[in-house]
Amino acid sequence: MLVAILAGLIVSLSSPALYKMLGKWLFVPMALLPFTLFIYFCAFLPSVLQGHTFTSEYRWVPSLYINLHFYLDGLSIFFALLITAIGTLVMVYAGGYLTGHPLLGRFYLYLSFFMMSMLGLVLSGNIFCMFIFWELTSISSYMLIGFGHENAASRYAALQALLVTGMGGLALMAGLILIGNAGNSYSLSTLLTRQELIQSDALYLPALLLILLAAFTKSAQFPFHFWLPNAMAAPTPVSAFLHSATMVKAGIYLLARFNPIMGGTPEWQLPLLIAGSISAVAGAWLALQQTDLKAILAYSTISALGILVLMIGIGTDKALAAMLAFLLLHALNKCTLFLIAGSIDHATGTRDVKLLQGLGKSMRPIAIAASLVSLSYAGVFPFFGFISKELLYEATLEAESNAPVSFIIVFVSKVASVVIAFVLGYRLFWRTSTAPTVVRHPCGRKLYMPPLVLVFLSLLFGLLPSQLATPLLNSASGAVLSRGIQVDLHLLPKFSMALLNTIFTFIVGYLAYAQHNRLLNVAPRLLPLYNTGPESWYQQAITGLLKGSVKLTSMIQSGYLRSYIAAIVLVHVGLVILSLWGEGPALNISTRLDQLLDVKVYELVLLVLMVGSVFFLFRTRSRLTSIATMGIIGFSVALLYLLFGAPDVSATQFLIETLTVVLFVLVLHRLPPFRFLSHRYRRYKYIILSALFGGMMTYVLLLVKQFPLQSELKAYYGEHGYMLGRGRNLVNVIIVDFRALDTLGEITVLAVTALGIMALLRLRAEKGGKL
Amino acid sequence: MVGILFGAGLYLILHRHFFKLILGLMFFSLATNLFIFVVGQLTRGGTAIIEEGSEEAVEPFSDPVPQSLLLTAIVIGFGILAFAIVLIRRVYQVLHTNDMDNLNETDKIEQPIYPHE
Amino acid sequence: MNHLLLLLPLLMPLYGAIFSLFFWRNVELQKVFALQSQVATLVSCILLFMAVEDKGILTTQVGNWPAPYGISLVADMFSCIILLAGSVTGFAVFMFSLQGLDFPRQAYGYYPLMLFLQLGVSGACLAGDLFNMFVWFEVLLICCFVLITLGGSRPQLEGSIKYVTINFLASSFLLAGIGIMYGLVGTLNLAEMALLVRILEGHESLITMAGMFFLVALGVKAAVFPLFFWLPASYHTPPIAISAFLAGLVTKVGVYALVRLFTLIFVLDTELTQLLLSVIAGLTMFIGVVGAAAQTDFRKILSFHIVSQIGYMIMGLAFFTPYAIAGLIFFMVHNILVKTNLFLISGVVARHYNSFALKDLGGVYLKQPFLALLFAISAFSLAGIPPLSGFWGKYMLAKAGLELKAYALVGVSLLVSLLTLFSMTKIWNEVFWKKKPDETEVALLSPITNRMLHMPVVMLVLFILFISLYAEPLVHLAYRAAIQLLDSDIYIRAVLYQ
Amino acid sequence: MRTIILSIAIRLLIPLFLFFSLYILFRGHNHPGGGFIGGLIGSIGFIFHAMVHGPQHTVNTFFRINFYGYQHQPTQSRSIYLMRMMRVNRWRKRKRHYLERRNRNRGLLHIEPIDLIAAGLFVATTSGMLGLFLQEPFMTARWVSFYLPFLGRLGTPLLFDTGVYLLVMGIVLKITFVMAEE
Repeated sequence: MLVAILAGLIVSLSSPALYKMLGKWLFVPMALLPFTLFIYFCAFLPSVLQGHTFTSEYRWVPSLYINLHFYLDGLSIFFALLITAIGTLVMVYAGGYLTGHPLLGRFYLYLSFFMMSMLGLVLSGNIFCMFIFWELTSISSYMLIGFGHENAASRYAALQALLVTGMGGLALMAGLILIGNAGNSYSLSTLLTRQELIQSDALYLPALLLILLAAFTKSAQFPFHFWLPNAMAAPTPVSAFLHSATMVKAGIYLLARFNPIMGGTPEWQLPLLIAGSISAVAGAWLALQQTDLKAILAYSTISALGILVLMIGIGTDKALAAMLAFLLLHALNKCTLFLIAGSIDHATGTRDVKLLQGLGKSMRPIAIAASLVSLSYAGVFPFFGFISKELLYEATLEAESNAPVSFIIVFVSKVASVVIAFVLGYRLFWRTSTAPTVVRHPCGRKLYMPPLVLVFLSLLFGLLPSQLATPLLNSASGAVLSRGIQVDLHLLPKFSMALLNTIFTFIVGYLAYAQHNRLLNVAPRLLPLYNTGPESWYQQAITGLLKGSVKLTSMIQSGYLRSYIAAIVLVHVGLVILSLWGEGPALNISTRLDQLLDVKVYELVLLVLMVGSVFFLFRTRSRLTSIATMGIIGFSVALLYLLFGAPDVSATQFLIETLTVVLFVLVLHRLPPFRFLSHRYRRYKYIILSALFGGMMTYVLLLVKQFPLQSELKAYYGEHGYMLGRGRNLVNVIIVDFRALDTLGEITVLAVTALGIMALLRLRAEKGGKL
Repeated sequence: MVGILFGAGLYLILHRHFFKLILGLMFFSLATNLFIFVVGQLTRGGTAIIEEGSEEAVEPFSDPVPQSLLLTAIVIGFGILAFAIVLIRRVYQVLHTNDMDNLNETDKIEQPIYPHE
Repeated sequence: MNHLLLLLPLLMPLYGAIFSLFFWRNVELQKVFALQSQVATLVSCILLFMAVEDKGILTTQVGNWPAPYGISLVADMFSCIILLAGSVTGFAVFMFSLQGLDFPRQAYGYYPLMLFLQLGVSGACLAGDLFNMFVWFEVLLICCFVLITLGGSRPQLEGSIKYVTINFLASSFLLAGIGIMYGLVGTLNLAEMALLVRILEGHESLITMAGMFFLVALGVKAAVFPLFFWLPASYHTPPIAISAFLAGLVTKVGVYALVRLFTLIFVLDTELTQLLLSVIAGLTMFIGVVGAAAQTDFRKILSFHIVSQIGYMIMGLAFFTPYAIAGLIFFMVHNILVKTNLFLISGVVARHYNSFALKDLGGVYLKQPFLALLFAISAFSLAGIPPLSGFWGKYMLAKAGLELKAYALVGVSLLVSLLTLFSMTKIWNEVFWKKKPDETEVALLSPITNRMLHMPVVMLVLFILFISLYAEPLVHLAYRAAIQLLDSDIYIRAVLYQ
Repeated sequence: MRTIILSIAIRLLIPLFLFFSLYILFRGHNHPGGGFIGGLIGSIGFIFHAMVHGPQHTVNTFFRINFYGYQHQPTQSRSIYLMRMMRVNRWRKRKRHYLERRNRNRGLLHIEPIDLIAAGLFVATTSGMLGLFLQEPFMTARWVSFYLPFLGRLGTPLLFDTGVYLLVMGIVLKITFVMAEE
């Protein structure tokens, strides 16, 4: 399985190169890729249907327990077949849709990469392997949605999708880590056996919420649904793929996958029920108000996803079977519908329902496909849509709680799909019109064959449910529930409540269709209402982030050096105080005072001289005086060193001080005169801060001095300096021998300084500075 | 004394004028050096030099370790200060200002880009 | 052999720099020397790494003086990994600068300065002595000063004043901290100090206080939250060949020193330091990424992101478990490579389009798809998109944090990662996808120049891909390094009782 | 400032400063002093010279050994070559100002302060290499076994200190020259 996926990735990465070789025939290898995979998975089918699972594990990062672990069971193969089958058709379609586009190679790269990561996602047996593929789908969908990259709307939509799903991805990561910690394994098959362990964990609820957040963002559930309609900025084949078998279904897959691990508790079911219901109704309601074909379909996808989530939330055997059946149906039909919408757009140049009419004659194959798929979509006998709808109704009516509510929700959603079916299957094509929309060019075979194939499939599934759909669904729902169940699908209706409902749905649907035009007219007036919806929250969040960040940054990064320094020093003082607070050893003041009395006269004179100079320096306005004063202070320090037994240091200090003063004088006459620039009150603030800092340093110094220093270094050097170091001047011996490496560093600093000064003074870049 | 030097240095650095900035930096380096020196034991008189004829240093002799650290630190400090002095001079030459507050061009934020349509 | 192995990473750049200085006027010759010593440094780092992997911690006593009296050079897994990453970036930046830097700057000591800088990095990573570490830090710092001002353009000078002043203060703090430590324990050798600190009773709070000096000083150098101001003010000002190297490496050396000291010496009062580090980490991450969100200049965005990623590293230190430290190490290596690479890419883009401002750029996606690919890999790696390298580090840190129940911090880190993604896509949208606003002419570069500019980027991307797709070796090494770091007895034994 | 007395005084002072600084350098191991202080003192003389005559002249006078004119051809006889060199040198003296401007950066061998820096660093580093060659740690001290009357005992640490001396002289000169040229 690894080989299959890797091969797929390699083929997808090579597509730009293949494009150069094959030109417009690029679609052949790219369609062959999913088709081959489809066959490959079909080979597994018989044994999977008998309840076997296949695993293959490859070591990747065993230290982190993240391995390439693939796991094929009923659910995975169900998704894998769906992805590859639809993938094949979409690839063919894309070849027709984007003929001659200069970036076709890159398009196929992203599309097939997207497909492979989706495939990897459903095949992963290691939850982190799954997570990695999950994120890859986000990234590749970002590239796909932003494919029309010179258009600002595309970029906006791509970014939005990436951010929303990326947020979900991070939540997923945290959630998976929590689950992994709770279940003490990252392997899906192990986790499936540890349901109790995970559910009894203290962090079960946060983990669950994080997983749900991930699934909801990916599956476009309320309130994260808004990215999905915007994502139709992508080329239509992408939308078809994204809405039918991939991306949005990833969230559903996640929920289904984790249902046996996390599910069965009210914490799990309640959020699903709520989010699913709201999305189903809101999606249906919004779908009816759109005039853009793709927008209609996008919102109806949200509605369908809502139903799927709702079904998982209900969680009974029947509901899950209905969920899978509906998922299959939705994948087949929504893909068809998108492809048809794309063909219409391609041929006429518009997607506006109000403008399009009378296309039945000019686009005959498309029209046939559209009508048939609409019948299935609306749930007409004998299409698969009929069976799926019956199942949904049955499941809601048999729900353990809130049956009427969920029934109504499914009903609303279904009514909406009937209306959409009327619009797409009838209104655009067959309603008599005086001025049929002009078709610029007929649709090629690549554009109408894939929808027809899909329609045929849904008819096939409808006609032979017990041969085709039943085993597939049974093995898949077995995986979702972690125990085998038997659901039989029948084409022929039992005359039950469900059938009545179907008829009732049609009647209401037709009535709604009759009123549809009126609704479309009203819709623009409702726009302000929608502008306060979740999407505006997102926009506000982004704008707020940008504005807030600008404000915060210009506050923190004000550009004033002194506030930077003040902040740093304050932090420093604060931290030192914090570390000494409470338990710090107290300063023994009396001994200090004793020591203070011990000061010799000349030392005192020196000190007074220094302190005096410092204050003189503050007062003086002359630059030369201040340099001279500075020199005095430096020399006094040097004298101090001398007095306390450090002749070398003293000499160095003398020379350095001289040199600094010389340097200063050399520079001085280039500097402007001396002025006081700061405000008075600010100066006081600084004085306080400086005093605080000075006091802190003094305190620290005295505190450290309080503890007798037992330096073994001193003793060692004193003892061995001459014998081993062959020198009497210990300081010098240390510098050139014991610690010569320091000196090496020191002279390096000096060398670099010289280079720097030379470069500073000699090298003049052009104004503004180039590279 | 160290405290006063530190405080004074900081006070000067916080000024807006270049010149005072440099003076402040000088103070700061002086203060740090003195700090190091004082942290090691202060010993009056006895230098860290072994007397002619003897093979070991006789107490009291001052701790040579801080002294040698100090030497290194002084020199490094000088290097950096020298560079800073020249830098200030160049800055004045190029930017024609001696006011620190005029130097916040590089921290400025340009008009942000909003990703809306 | 130890003696030689440990010194080679120091001597190679040093000799390279010396010879470059001898031939001051001959830039071509300097290039040759620089190339030789870059390669030699790389090779010697690899040799050292192999030796350390084989035999554990290696030490040498410079001057043949026994441990606490002379200066020890110590190489453990952690320092080797950082050195290796550093020398790889050094090599890449060198390759880039051959074509990516203007001639006057090359003539005024760029090559020796780069080599001195690498010397500083190697020294700081290998020093087993507190004061020696300080000295190498100063070498590093003065090189940064000079490199940042090299060329003396207006923004460079402006930024450098802040850089110089703040870092000078930080060095003073560091020096004062060293003085305090010497005053308290009477030694400078790190291993000896660790030993003495442990047996020093009743002075815990004093040691912690000394730790605060180091926290502030190294925090400034590593650019953590309330101390980072110099970085965004200056890092974007010099030419890319310079800022890429600084961005990639220099702050990480600060982090390196923080990790070294806070795993080895200041581990007494872990509660307080952990709390402090956690707060600092969270704020650093957040402020950094928010700052990046505000910027509209390619380099400034990247500069602010350095800050935010330093926060990640400090977070690893705050968690203080083997897993977290391993994550930190992985993250550091990843960040050194990726950050350098992103800066280099911005340089390539600017070389073609003559601007760093997002509003002036656009259309690179169409014109240079290969460059777009390189950027995409690096940027998504920085944002932590799996399976690229950033993910592994982020994952390890998040896992360690969740195991420690540090939910708030992990939450912040995940939010920050989302915002990082936001910034990276901002660059992608504006520079690569957007149509170029004005049809000004694009600088035509000769194919050779173009190839020379791309080569180091490709090289780094290959490294990034390697540690992404084949993360196991590095994860494993990082884990071993973390174990070594947390068990300071190993270090002490290796240094003091060879 | 260019008075004859001053310039002559400086000419005399320079060797004095140099000798004194060398003395400081070599006594450093046993008495206060050493490479750093020595280097600083040694550079003072040159700084004075530069203050009087200008840095370029100082460099030309003390640090540059110029061979202008012809290279020694293999077939050429030695005496003719030397004569030609002398002629060139006389000519050079006459046209000194012109040449100085033209040949500022030429000449076959010249030592600029920057070379002093490089040399200092080189000497200091290489003094440590001996240890490495002998399979001992870097910078292991090696001493010769005899005393020299003036210099004391020779050893690698002394060599190291000499490196420091050279480097310090180099950087002080470099900085002041560059500053003064401004």
